[in-house]
Amino acid sequence: MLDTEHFFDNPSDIVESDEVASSLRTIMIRPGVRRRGLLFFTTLLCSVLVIAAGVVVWFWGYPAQRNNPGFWHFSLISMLFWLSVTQGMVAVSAILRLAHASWRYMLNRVADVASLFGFWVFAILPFLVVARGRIYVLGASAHSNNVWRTAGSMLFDSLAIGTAYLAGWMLLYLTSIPDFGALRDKLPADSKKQHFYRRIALSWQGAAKQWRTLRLAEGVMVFGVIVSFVASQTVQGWDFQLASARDWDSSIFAPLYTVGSLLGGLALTALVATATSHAAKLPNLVTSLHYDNLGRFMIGLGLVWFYFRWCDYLTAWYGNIPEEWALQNNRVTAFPILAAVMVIGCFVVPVFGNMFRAIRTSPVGLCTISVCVLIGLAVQRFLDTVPTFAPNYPLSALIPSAATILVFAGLSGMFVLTYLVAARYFPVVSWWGLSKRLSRMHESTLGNGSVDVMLEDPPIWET
Amino acid sequence: MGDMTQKSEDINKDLTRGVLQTTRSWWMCFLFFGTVLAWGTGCFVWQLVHGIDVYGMERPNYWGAPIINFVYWAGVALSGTMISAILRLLHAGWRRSITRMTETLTVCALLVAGLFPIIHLGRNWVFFWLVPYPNERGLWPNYKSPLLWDATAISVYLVSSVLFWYSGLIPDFAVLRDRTTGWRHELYSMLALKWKGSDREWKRLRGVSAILTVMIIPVFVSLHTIVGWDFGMSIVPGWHESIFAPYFVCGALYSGAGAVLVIMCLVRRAYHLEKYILPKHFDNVAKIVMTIGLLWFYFFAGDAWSDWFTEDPTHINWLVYLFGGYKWALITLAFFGMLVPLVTLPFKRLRTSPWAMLAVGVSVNIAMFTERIIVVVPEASRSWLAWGDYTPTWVDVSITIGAFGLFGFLYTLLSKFIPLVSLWEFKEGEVVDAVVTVGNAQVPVTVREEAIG
Amino acid sequence: MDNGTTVLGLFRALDPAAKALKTLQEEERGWRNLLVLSAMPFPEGVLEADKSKSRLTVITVVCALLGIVLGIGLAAGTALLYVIHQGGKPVVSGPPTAIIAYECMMLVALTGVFFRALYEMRLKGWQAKVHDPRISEGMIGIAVRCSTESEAADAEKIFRDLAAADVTRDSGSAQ
Amino acid sequence: MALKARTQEYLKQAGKPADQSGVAASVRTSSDRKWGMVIDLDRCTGCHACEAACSAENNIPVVGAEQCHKGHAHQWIRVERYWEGNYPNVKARFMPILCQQCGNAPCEPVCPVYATYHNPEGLNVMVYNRCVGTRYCGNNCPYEVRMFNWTEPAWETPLDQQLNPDVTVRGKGVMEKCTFCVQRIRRAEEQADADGRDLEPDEFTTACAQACPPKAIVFGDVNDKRWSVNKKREDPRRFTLLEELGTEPSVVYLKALDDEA
Repeated sequence: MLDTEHFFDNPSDIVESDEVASSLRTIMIRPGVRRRGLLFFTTLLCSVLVIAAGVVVWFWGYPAQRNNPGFWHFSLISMLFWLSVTQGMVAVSAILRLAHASWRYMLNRVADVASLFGFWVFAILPFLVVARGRIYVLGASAHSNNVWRTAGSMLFDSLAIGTAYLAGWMLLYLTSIPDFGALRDKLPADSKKQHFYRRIALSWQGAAKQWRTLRLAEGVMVFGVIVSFVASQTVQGWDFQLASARDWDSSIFAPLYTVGSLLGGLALTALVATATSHAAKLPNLVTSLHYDNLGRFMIGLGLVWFYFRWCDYLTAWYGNIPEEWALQNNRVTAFPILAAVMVIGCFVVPVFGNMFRAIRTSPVGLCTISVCVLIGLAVQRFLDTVPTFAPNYPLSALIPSAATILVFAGLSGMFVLTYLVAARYFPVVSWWGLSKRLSRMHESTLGNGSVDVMLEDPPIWET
Repeated sequence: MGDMTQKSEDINKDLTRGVLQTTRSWWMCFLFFGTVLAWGTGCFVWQLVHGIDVYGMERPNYWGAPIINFVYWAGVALSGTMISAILRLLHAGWRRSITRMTETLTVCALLVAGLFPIIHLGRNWVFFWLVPYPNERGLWPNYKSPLLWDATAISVYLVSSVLFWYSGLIPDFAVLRDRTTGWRHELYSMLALKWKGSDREWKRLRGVSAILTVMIIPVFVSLHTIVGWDFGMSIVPGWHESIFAPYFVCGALYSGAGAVLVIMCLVRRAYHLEKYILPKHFDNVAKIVMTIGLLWFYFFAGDAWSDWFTEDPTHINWLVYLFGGYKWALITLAFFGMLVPLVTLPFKRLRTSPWAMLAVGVSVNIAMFTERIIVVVPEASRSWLAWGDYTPTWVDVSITIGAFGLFGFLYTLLSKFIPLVSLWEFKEGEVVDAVVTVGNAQVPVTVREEAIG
Repeated sequence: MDNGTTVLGLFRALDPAAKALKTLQEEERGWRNLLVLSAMPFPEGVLEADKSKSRLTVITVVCALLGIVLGIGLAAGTALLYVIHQGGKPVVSGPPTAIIAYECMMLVALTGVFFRALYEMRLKGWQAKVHDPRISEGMIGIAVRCSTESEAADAEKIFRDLAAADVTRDSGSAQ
Repeated sequence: MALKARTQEYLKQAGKPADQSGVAASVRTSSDRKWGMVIDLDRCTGCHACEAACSAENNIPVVGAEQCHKGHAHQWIRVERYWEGNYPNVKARFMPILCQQCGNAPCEPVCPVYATYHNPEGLNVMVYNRCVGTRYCGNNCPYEVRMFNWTEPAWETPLDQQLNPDVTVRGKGVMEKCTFCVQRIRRAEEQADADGRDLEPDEFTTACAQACPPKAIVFGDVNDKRWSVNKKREDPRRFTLLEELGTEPSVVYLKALDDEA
């Protein structure tokens, strides 16, 4: 019935095919820093933003805003937002690996590079976490335990977030060793770059034993990434839940934040994948198949996010206990526009927008949906902290000022910079992943129709 | 490629053997479950006559064995749709041979679960007041109450799972219609709705099963969220948690997956389906059990941990009671629900042996039954101003056993009328899968199913 | 009533059946609506003879909206029919009505789609009368409705030289 | 169909202004009265007279020792006893707890058959023959004042003469609770209507208030300032039970004063 002969019969010309080779070529010939062009302009803009944010925080924020909790609260919220979204991207690519999604190879590398944002987090978060007790001093006085219980959660916080990023780095390095090996072989003999890649390629010759250990390592690391991601998001959720209001510990916050960051990660992966395919001028890097599947995944996550949010609201509404209902009411009626933006951004747009195939499969459609999702998630961060303190905080302290928006822009600049720098060292698409996919699936005719036949690859950790 | 008709010839023969020949052991099994069911109904009639106090309930905790059984059986009822709906959405090819038996598991478990809201009432004979029928007094049921959400969710899920099950059965009834004579022929030709197997019919069947797959997943998730909201909506300190809805869904999936393992092993042994249910199926279902087990533990720990860490005075009472009076329930839960699966499931040799998986399935279900006890009883017995206790009486126990009897009775009865492995899905699997020799390895090949809907 | 003859060719393997179907479709003889009978579904486009449009998704959306209206009527309507005030909750309260509307939406949509599919599945006219028990045993049947004798003979010849296991002819008039 | 007509009339008047003098008391839809109660814990000596009076007045079944051991006792008002301090100077605190007729009652929205609802006079009314016995209201009541008829109540021959004709005798499988002696409220209102006058302050009281030796329990119409209950409600010692749950109970307790305070 199925003509199943020609698998793997021409590995050499798969490797030479344009997509695969082009991703390596951009690294090898690495153009000098050209003065004009889109890439150069974005690098310039982002570095200016980052420096400006740094200057504002250190030379104006630290001395002048010492006792204005609103400023520090905002920078902490935007840092936590970027932290959760980057970890979400790494977790999304790990989940796709675990589920053997046939369309994952293009997106894996793009999503894994997000774990490099961890360097910025390690640099900035300790200062904000230490200052947390002081930021929410007003919050603490009203409720006996403030948002971030200085004793317990801070230890869990740094531990969990750290391991999540470490796992991301290891997975990224492991899966790019074959790429470094390929680059080492393709680069001219003893140029400086070639020495660099020979050192980090750790004597990789592509031997069968090496491939098998790489597979096993990748399998173990995928579990590591997912578990540490869930732990890190749970601890952030518990920060809000364990002490947000004296009697109301809505235990839904841990899964709510895990799904929220997955949703954000998915949205950002779509955005970054489109951007890289335009920047690297590889039009068929991200095909409509990828957008279709990304859209479906986003529908699922949007539904689960709304489901958790609805559980939280309904339990408070039905219980009618004043303390809990005041918190929910504060969130929905005190900030009606923000609550509407959050629900529309995180639920209505991704779920109902992605239901139409036309929107889902067009890059423009999916990117607009992703931007709405990210806005919704940022607003959700704000809505979960501000109402808890709205009664005893001057509302003016919680409205974003010009300085805090600059800090947020600085953080986004950091995120873009991570990608621009990483693109010079990691090939945009994992060279070996792509060739693996192309050799395992091909068209074949069955009866009058044509179907594509693919090898069923065994579970990821089975060598 | 070999003669297709010869292969489907003996597929038909194997899979309809269970339907056409009734062996002595089937009768023994049927009568055993019948007696257990009779004992259970007898106890229900005794409770009807004597009143609710035959159970062990008392003032602070008003809910006991009937609600625990209701939540447990509604949980088991989730397994069938999970296996056939979610795995079809994920294009897992190996689901084909076990979809039918798990969907029958869903329908039978749901019929059992539907009975318990009636058994649990104080005045069981007026249960129909929960139904919104227009009556002379102009009274309607109160749709603000979570119990009414329950009644709606159960009936919606019952209707949709029966439709989902029946739409998969029509082609098999057509095959049975062509292979039987006499009253069976009349029955099956009536059930098969004049199915011819034309490609238009196949296309419509695929269309409707695609839509049903996509729509039945929110239905079964909403069934168990509403069962969770029965407790989540009250203001009893232990129950008033916003995590109860997803926690109940995970608990249901966990005990459902365990029940799937049990049914797969028993049906494989009873109808000699060794060629159809391969160790590979046990391996994959065991992996699902492990993942959902970890997810369930995440929710269970999250719920209990958050109460303990905030040391909220009202929430701490039920935890102290759980670790004190109900220590044994917690220990059985920890041993059967966490230790046994986590020790046996990581090993491939154990995962592929059917009898080991039967043991794991049974232990998971024991654990999830105790978990329902832990969720229902300790919180209510440590309410605000009055504390109480709950010791099950013989009527509680016999109602629970009666429920298992009813489930077994229904399942053996249904397995006499429908083939427990869906014929057309298995044949479709034969068409689509193949094995190819690549280098010197035999690698399975499959056609990538086009996306659903 | 058209009194053509139905020629049914039974094949053991998939490829000759596909070839026969392709040749029949390409010959622009007077054959009206071919029919492919099989005991198992084939992937998209493998043995495709039916071109009718399916309106299942439209019906799902329509039934879903009907269900929402039914749900709102059930939850909010019955509360307004006999107003009884209960502690802390308005007579018609939002979240319960939303839950009941969601449940009824699912109920009406699912049942609507199921019965619509049964309705769309029915075969009319001569197609409903073509039946051979051997199809359930795994053979693939291709039936064609010919109005004249020469078409029937040609169809038989096509089936014969593609090594059809059996070619039957049924000249009953379609009711 | 008489019931149908009365319900239509009941519905028609939903919007009418408060003056209901012409309409029979039981059909009145909106009323300016709101029944409340004050219990002075300083006076209460824990003598359980209120429990005896309540059982006599409201046909509460005596279930016997074996059922009480199983926790199926019937007490619409129970005197809780708390101990404070340890042995040498220990002090007993008594607190009669009954249905607080909450303004925002958690037990009402959860009943699936509308067997309990909030009537315009601020009472939490229990409709016995509509109750199906799901017992969700019992679970959801934080004060645990709802009693369930686990078995068919039985009165031996001499005792059944003592049943109060104004109160229905509940069957098996029905939830019951304190109703602020609604039968006495209705009788007093009908008497006042018959005489063509309004209710005088302190004209009648509940069985427990009537039987309490030290007059610790005072019952009356909170909206009408002339009733003595309002004077007691302004007492600085006032507190309500489980206030943080937001159930707005209409029973106000007055704290007991210690001797040395």
